[in-house]
Amino acid sequence: MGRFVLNRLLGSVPILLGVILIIFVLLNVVPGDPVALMMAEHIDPDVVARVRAEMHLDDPLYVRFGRFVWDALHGDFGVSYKMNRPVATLLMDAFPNTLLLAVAAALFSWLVGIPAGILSVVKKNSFPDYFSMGFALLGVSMPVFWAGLLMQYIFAFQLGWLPVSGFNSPLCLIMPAVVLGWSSAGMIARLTRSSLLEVMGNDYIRTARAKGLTAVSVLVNHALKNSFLPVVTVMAIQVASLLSGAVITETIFSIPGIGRIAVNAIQARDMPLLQASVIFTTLLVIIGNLAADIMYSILDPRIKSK
Amino acid sequence: MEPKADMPSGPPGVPARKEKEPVTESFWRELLYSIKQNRSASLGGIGLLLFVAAAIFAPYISPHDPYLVNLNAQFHRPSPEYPLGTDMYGRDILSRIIHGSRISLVIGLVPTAISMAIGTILGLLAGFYGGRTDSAIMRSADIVMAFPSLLLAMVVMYTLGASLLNIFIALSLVGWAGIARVVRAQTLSLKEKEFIEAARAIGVKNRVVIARHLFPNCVPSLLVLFTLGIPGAILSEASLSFLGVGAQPPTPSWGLMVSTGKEFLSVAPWVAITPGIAILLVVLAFNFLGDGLRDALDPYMKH
Amino acid sequence: MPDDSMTAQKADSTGNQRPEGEVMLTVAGLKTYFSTRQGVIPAVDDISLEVRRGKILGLVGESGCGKSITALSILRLVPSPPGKIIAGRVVLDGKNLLELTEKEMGHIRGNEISMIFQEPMTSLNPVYTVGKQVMEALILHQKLSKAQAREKALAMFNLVGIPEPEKRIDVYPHQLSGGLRQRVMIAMALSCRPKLLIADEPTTALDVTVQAQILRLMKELQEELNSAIILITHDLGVVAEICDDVNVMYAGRIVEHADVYELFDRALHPYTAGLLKSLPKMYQENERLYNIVGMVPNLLQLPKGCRFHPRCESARAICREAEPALFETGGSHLVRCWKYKG
Amino acid sequence: MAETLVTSNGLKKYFAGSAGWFGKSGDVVRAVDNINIAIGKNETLALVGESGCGKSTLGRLLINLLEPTEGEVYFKRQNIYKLNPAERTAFRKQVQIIFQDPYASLNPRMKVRSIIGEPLETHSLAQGKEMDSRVGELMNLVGLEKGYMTRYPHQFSGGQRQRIGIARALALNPELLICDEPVSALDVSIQSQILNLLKDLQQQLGLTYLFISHNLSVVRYMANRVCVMFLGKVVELGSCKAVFDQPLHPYTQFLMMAVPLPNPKLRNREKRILEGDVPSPINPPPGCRFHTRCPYAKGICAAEEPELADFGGRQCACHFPLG
Repeated sequence: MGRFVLNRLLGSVPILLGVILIIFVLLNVVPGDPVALMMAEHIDPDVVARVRAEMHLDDPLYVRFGRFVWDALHGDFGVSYKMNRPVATLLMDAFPNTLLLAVAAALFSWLVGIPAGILSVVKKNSFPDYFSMGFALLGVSMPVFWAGLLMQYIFAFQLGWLPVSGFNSPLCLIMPAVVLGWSSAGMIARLTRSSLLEVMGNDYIRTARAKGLTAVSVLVNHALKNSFLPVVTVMAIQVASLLSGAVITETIFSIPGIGRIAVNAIQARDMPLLQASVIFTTLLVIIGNLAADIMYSILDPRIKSK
Repeated sequence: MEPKADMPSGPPGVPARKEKEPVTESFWRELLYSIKQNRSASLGGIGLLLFVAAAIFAPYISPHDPYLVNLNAQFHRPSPEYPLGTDMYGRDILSRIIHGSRISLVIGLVPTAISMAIGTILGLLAGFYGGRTDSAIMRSADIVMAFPSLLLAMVVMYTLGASLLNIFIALSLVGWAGIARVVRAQTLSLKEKEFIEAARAIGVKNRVVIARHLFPNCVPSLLVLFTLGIPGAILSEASLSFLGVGAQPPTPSWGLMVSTGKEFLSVAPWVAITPGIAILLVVLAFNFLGDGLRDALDPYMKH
Repeated sequence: MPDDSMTAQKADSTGNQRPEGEVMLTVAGLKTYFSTRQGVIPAVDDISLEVRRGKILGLVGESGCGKSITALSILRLVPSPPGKIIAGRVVLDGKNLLELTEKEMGHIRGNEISMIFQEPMTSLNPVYTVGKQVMEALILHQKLSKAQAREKALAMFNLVGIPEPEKRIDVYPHQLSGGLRQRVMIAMALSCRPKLLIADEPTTALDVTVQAQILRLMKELQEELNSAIILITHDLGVVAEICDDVNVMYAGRIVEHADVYELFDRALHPYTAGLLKSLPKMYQENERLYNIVGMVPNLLQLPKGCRFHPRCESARAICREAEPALFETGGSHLVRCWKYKG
Repeated sequence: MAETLVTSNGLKKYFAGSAGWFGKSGDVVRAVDNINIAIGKNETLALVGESGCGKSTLGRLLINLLEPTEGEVYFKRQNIYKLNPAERTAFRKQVQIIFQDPYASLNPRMKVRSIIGEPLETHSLAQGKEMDSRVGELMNLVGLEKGYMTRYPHQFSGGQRQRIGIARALALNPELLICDEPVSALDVSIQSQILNLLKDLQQQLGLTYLFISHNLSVVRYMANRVCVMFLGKVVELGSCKAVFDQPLHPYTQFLMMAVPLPNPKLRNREKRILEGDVPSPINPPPGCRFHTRCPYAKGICAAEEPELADFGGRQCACHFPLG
């Protein structure tokens, strides 16, 4: 298993490099001069040229890419054009907020999604099944930003139970976490259901029944563990969708996280900040995938023994 | 290598070799039949038809001009005159939603179709040829899949500028990887089938094997992926427009309408809420249809 | 060298007379139907049979004849929906299993009646060690502690001839060969000393040398434990090798019942006789094989009259009109064919 | 054996284990290991053996569906691995294969007409009306109604599907037909129909069969000669009668003794059962590959691999042949 993990770890390196390359190329061929952007319109062309040279913007692209990777490895992602602070510092300030939001949303999605999926199998074709699956379908069909606004309208404006936005009390976390976690919960519930139903059709389930186990015991002891295999994979994809969703959720609820940094960076055309925040987020996704692979290998002995 | 002797006795619970009964001859006719049989699929299908009809006949069924600014009619509550109310410029929200369906329809269909085409071709090639072709294609897919898709689309929009056309490009660039993965996996399992070996024994050329034997057997899964991919694209466009990096005012994009309405949530909630309901209903319709199709096509997708 | 045509010495005393074992399980009028989109499939249609203590009953037939569904119906394991037992009785020691509650049925399964399946590859749960899976039934039915169950499981592994049981008990199914997996299944099935073992095509997925081992093992264990076995198979060779009584099934019905020597000597039903004639022989030059024409009928569109008549060479007018009952032809030999009426 | 159609020469096929970042796992499956056989025109040569013995791999090597690791195959004195494109096309017309699984061997999305017509179309032999009539002839030949031409495979039973597969293989008028377990997925009553059909076709069309099967009774019925394989090696080769009447190799003998006979009076016959499992073809044992299971094995069997030697018209690879 150690070898399996190591292989996966090394396999992620080219992916990360590829991601960095794509982001770098996309952002560095952008039309429009970042220096001009930084300094507003009326500025001395000599100054512009000097700053350009200082920022090495005149070097060929591959030299700049090499320098960027080298600096990034040292934790240096450059300085934000707009905020004039090191990008790394800005990201590190924002990261805990995003992490908190993502973890809360993930917990919500697991604690709701998995039981809902199991319930719908146990009570197949009855009210609990339809209810769970309706909830799940709504989750995957609802635009996150709209759900956020709707909740704000109901719980903040109409009922006044929760703060509209901000990030200064635990109460502030409830709406964003639910909004963000709902679609993941829907995904997980639907997958748990279909995976469990498929597992229940396997020969070894029949063996377990023939052994005299009760239906509940068969479900708990024989079907669940197997049915979690695909669910674990989706939990990894979910990291990506949570982070995508976080961009919107953070914007709506004014949470100072990485997603909002990215949106602001786009609006301000702050290239170093955008670049670093996207790369950082992608790194999180890759780590999530890795974690899923390891989980998978723990759950499935057929991989462990390889 | 050696196939295990596969013995005739059918699996218990599946009496008398449960084949698909020879009711109809063609796959497509059978598909239509299955959709009619399946409640959620027909529901989704009907919703879908309404949506398409709204998009096609938008100019004829809209009660007002969606772009007409009327500062005397700001923030009208829903009324017979304005069934869904008006926004801050006094524009009729219903008319804007009806016209917005055109954007959603096109944005749902075109990028999904493009990324399906790219993903299918690459997936077939990767699965069929294996080796380096496979590694190159699948590593690229891994890289694309590692991006949170919305962020990648945002970066593309940053580079190319915010416009509907660029959303096409951004969504097509992002969507193919997932399709390629599924198609490749299916190709790999189909490749094990003896009918592929039979074609090779006959001397059928590789590209014919791909076109005639592999691709048609991927079609059922592709149909489901397509149906479920469209709402994804619609949601992505809405999200990008909501964030201000998609469609630009005064385009009646549903996402953009929610975004402009959010400032007035406490005074005129309908401005933001109603376009969201439109998105929800359309996405639900596609999901219903996709789920129904998946159930109906299940026997065709098991390889 | 054995020879098929050779007249072997009259076999042991059980040879040609009616087996004397006491009846322990009776199936009477069992009907298991499946509802599908196309209609109702009578997979098992009015099956009656008796299993005797210390005997092996063969249930033989081609795919789709209902033999596996019969077995699953006895244990009430038919997947439902779409399947449903709509009539009949399954009586074990005076209890009608079809009237028990699910909970009471749990005490029967794996304890009084256990079952092994065709595919040892897929019939074991891939994510648990084989030892855990064998111990599970022991802990459940015999209320053993974990340590006791492990002891017992080791003993069972020894009994079924798994080499190095201490090592093998802690491995996962995919680490074992097909033959060893089937031995694990047998160990699991016999661990609680069931009265009846139902073996559904237990050797079909195995290589022929391994099949011979497993058949010998089943025979030995059956004699040692004096238990009864229902052996489901499509292979007439396997039937001849270890069964005592045989039921031949066709299209959801039993068409012939006899003891094994009688059946192979004097097959009466045209279907059984045809099957025997269409088997190639290994130890002699073969003449052209006999063919039963046509194919098994679709259970949704069963022919009127005898279900076999469209394929039968000696079909008469009555065969197309009315379905024959199981007629007695002396001793325990029953046959569902108009030729043997009265 | 009148005239030789196919000969293999030192044929080997090794499958490498999966590779990871840290080098290969080092597992090599020696599926086919140095095999020299010849198939005569119009004969049926059977390949028998248990799973993993390499019989299917050998069958595919002989018609170039797989590339060998080493060795050559000559078809009518032509090395089939060194054909130019035109020769390759010509070769494809002369050899065909039918498969075990009647479900997996037909494309579910093609009509019978296209399935049987595909070889004709690929080699531009017929099209349109002409193709229809040729497909109809082929369907008649294998005992199918030609009215079924417009149906899809799922509308047929297993036996009928197998007939469709046979018709497809015959479309190009091949000389050599590889039959890879053609009846092992079929019910007994259908099995005999297909076996008889194959026999009739051989007579009618002068076909040569390589008949791969694990069922010894079927082999006895179909084959003139039989080749017994064990872990990638030929252990015994000879006429059916000779091998079945008096096997020379202990493995052949045990294989035959293990077959259950459909005659209960023979159930108490002398019967010795091979212990243990079929060893894995990954890193097979040294010396004679059978020595780990062979009750007659002596020291030399573990040390030295026996050559395939001649015994009056038949061959056997054993240090201590029986009989």
